[in-house]
Amino acid sequence: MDAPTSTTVSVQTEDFDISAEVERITSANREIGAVVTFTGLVREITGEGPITAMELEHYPGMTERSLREIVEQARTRWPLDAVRLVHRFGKLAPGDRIVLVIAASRHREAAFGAATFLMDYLKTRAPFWKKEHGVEGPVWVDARESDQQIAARWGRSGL
Amino acid sequence: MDAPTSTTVSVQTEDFDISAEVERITSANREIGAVVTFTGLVREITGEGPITAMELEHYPGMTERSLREIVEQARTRWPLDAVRLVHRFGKLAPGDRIVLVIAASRHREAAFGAATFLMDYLKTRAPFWKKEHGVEGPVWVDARESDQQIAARWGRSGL
Amino acid sequence: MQVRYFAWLRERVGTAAEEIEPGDAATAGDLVDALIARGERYALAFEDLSAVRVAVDQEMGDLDTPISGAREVAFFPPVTGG
Amino acid sequence: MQVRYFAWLRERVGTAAEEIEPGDAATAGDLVDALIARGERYALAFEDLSAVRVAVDQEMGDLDTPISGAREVAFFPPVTGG
Repeated sequence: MDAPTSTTVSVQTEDFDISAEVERITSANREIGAVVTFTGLVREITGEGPITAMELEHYPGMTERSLREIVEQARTRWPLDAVRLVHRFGKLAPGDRIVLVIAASRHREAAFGAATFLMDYLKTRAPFWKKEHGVEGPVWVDARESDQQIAARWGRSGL
Repeated sequence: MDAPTSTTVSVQTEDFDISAEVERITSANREIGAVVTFTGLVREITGEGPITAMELEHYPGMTERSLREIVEQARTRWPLDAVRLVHRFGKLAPGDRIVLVIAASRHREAAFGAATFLMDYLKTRAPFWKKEHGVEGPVWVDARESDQQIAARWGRSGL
Repeated sequence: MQVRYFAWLRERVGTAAEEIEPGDAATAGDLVDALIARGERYALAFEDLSAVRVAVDQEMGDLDTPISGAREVAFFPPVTGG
Repeated sequence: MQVRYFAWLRERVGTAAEEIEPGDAATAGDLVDALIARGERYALAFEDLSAVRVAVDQEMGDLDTPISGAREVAFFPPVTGG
């Protein structure tokens, strides 16, 4: 599939700017009518109590590969003008941005559908692991069973 | 219902900045884990061909009231930490931002659900009208039948 | 009673708002009938009632919505914002 | 064959990556059995296989995935990104 230049996946320690990322996509394509963004943030209070930091580990190489596959899956399901995925790793603090998903299309149904799908797949397929530093010391975050159930609504895929 | 101060509806001619609006919401609340934004843009090419401008008319007073009602509806359906609606009116050019919806919550399901709902309701309930200026002169945009069908999935409401 | 028109209804009627004495019009539909009787411009504006939406005192209604006591009735096409 | 461990599997095994001779291990599950035989740390890391995920050459697989010819096999807990 011809991936337009606006499709980009980034795995980085640096923060991102939502407006700048959206602008980069929309300034290049005046046919976009709908842009949906998802931003995931480090929550200060979790099920285990307050946390002081979060560490994100990932699998270099496989991460980028799985994110690109997730984007290609979305492109086969919705007519998208642009997709952007940014996922941070390393040490983050409460309130810090973790992940950014952008889906842009002519109409909102595709943009909403794709952004939801991208997050569902990312949550269950992309090789990232979170460790929270709280009052009881560092704890690896458990995967949410509900994330698996949510992702199942999109059916089995070859990912 | 206790509407937190972060719930705000704006109807304005001025542009908006997605990052600044998101930052305003998230900097005040460290329990937010998920922020979904929707941005609607003026498309250069429509079903009728290229356009040079779009005019947005609205019903001052009723507009703000209907947007606030739409927000309250969303708050009864999802656990939201913050909602923000900005809708521009007046004369816009292709590529210009028209509308911004932000829904913030602890988890992504509520943020995605509410943002989708807010746009569906806004499209069918908020008193705005678009006039496109194209090669054949100004044309009032027809309501999309599909928008009515999409909004129907949320059931009848008292709006 | 203040009667307001938006979008192409406003353009066809030729005004954005006007003070109308509702007389014995009980519903928004009755008011439309009274307006059509006022002349050509109104008849053109209201020629296809399936394309006309109504708000009474800034709340969405329809042609059957009672207007007695209302301060403001508005007519407009299906909304196209967002 | 390069074997990689992530998150708490990495911590329990005590290394992020190591070169392992797979011997006659045909699947990822066979490789786990061979690793467990290497000692306590591996036994602890793989004590609950329902919590272990597998990638073979950076593609998601499972314990039944063949590893013959693979350059890299990775073991990790269910992912928690996003």
